[in-house]
This record gives sequence, C-alpha cells and structure tokens, in this order.
Amino acid sequence: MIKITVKCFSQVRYALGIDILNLEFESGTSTSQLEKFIRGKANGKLDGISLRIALNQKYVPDETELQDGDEVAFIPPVQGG
Amino acid sequence: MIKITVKCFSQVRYALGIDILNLEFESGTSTSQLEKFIRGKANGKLDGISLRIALNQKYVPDETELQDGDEVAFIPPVQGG
Amino acid sequence: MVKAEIVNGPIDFFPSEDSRQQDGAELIFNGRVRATEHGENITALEYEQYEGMAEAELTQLAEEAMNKFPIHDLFCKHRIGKVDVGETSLHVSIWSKHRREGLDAMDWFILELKKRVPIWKWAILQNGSRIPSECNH
Amino acid sequence: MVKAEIVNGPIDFFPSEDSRQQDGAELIFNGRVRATEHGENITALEYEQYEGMAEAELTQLAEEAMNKFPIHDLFCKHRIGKVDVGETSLHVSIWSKHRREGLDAMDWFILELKKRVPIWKWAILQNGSRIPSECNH
Repeated sequence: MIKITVKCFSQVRYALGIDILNLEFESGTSTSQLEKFIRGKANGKLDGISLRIALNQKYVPDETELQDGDEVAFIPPVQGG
Repeated sequence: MIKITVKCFSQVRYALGIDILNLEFESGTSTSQLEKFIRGKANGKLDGISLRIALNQKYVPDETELQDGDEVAFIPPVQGG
Repeated sequence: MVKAEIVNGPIDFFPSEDSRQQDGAELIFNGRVRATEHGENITALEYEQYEGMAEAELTQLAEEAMNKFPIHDLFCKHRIGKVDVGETSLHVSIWSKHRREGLDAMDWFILELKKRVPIWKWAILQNGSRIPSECNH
Repeated sequence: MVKAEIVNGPIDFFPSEDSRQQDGAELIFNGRVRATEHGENITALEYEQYEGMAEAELTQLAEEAMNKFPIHDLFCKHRIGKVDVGETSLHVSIWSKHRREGLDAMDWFILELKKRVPIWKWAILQNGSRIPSECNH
C-alpha cells in the first residue's frame, strides 16, 4: 500500500468540501486512477471541469504511477493575473 | 511676393549651418519648389536624405502652394523615443 | 535575472532606476482588480494559491521567458488573499535593450501565467458574499 | 483622456493609482538612453525638437491611439535637451480594461511616434564631442 496526500484547491475543494485528503492505495496506482476516484467522490460536481495533474508540485502527464508519500493536486483551470 | 520663414532642424540645420531662413518668393510658389531651393543651398549635403514638409507646423503633401507669412520646415527622418 | 514572488498583502513595486547602461526599454505591467466581474459589482477579489507550487511555477515561467526572448531582467509579483478593487494583483517589470522584445515577452509571460500558475480567484460581492469567479482574461 | 508633454529636464512619471474602478491594466513604458550608439560609447543623447509642432504631433498621435484602440487613458512625456545614459527620454502610461488593447496601443503609439514626432537626437561621446545620431529603433 502507498500513502498519498491530495491537496484540493478552488473548484475541487468546493466540490469535495475539504482541503486535504490522506488516502491509501495499492502499489501501482496511477494518477488517472486517482483522478477517477476523486471525481467519484465529487458526485458529479466536477463533471465538465478539466483537471491537470500536479505531482509533488509539478505538472505531470495523466498516466503517471504514484509512489508512497506523493503529494497530488488536481488543478482546475487557473485564474491568476 | 510672399515672405516665407524656413525653420531648420537636425540634418537640415547641419547642412545649411543656420536655424532660420527668411525668404521672399513669387506668389504661387509651392513647397516642392521651396524644397528644391533649399536642397540647392545645401550643396549636395542633403542628397539621399528624405524630407517631409511641415507647413505651419503640420505635415502637408509635397505640392502645396505657399502663402505669405507661412512657416515651413523640411523634416528629416525623426528620431524620437 | 529573474525575481518571482507570491506576496500576501499590497505589492511593493520593483524600483525604476536610472543606472542601467544597456537597457533602452523598461516595461511595467500592473494588473488591477476591476469593479465588475461578469456584470456583477464586486468589492474585491480573493486569490488563493497552491502554496509552494505557485511561486515555483511563476519562477520557472520567468526563466522560460528569459530563454525565449532576449530580455535582461524579468521581475514579477503576484498578490494573494483579498485584493480590493483598483489594487494591483500582478506586477511585472521587464528590462531589455529594445522595446520590441520587452513587449513580446510581457505578452507571452502573462498569457502563460494565466494558463499555468496555480492561482485561483473568488469574487467578493457588495453584500459580502464570496462566489467562485469564472472570468479569466 | 490624453496628456502629452514635451519636457526639458528629468521626467516626473505619471502617478500609479489604486482608485480606478474599470481599468484592469496599467502599462508603463520608459524608453531610456543606452550607453552605446552604433558601437560607440556615449555619455548622453541630446534631443532637439521642433518647438510647438513636436507637442502638437505627440498630442494628436495620443488622440489617434485613443480612437484606434479601446483604451481609457494615454499619458506621455518626451524629454528634450541632454539626457544622460540610463535616464528616461520617453515615458508612456496606458490604462485600459484588459491588457491586450494596452499592449497593442503601446506598440502602435511608439512606432508612430518614431515616424512622425519631430524630435531628433545627437550623441555625446566620451570625449565630449557631439555627433548626429542615425540610430532609430
């Protein structure tokens, strides 16, 4: 099993009602599997919202294997400026 | 006869060695005739230098008839900024 | 050289200076909060960030701009937290030899910032309520 | 609104301000004197103007920019006389709703200024001599 921290921002936090999730998954779980899990928890509230994946504070391709201790964030469209 | 003031700047002043010329011409003289006269006085020092014509501090087409009391400047390429 | 900071509170602008020898162009952009978002009157925006990643992305973006355009310096600050109408949320200062590369770099930098830097905003309405903002020009 | 001035002496910059309600973009350009012209080291540029016409053309150009681009304000000052290396010869400040029109207006305004406003420059070399400058970027 691997421990994963998911940080939630903006629409993701709004949809899940939480800032941080501490989760456990089987080894070999990928970021896209985690995204499906998170979207499931949102009960449709993230439908139609594109999410980019940040792994340990860097953008990564969707299909990246997670490691124990990873910090993941699903980044909804950003709005800086 | 009409009296014309010619103000000289930058390369024109440099070529003619003077700031202001007070001249008299026959009625009906045009800006392009005045330009020929000025280029003649410069002894070739204005050859190859394009000059735009300002009449009473506004750009005008080359072939504009001069009036008594007009202020004319032959504007070499400008260099502001 | 690059400076990139996320600040919580009013932005101190980078100083304008007369001592540079080879920078013919100083270009400064201040992005400010407007009083309307999607036709609704607001009193402020509230910016949230992904702490750590926002500053890292901003820094990396500034470095990419330095590699992409022949500019000498790119300094930027993005404010987070509550920013009242009229106040500056984004301050960018670019020094270059000529203006062309400064204008191009400014254009590119802000466009990319709005795509990549993990910062989000909420609109604070006149009645005090706080709603997600969808506007991103 | 337009402000356009020719000034003889150091330029006081137009104030940055936090009180505007609908201007999301403040863009400032300072054109500064570089230490080299055509590979020659210089200590200053000396700008001459066609007095009267230079300010009139600058004003008209600013008004044309206001008509051509959806900007709210264009303020500019051009310095004449001796301008030391590093100092600002041209200061332009544009306020607009979004940055796009501000960047476009700045680009166009400076390009046109360099074609039309009757101002010329002379380079002052390190040995004190004064030569015509041909550089016009």
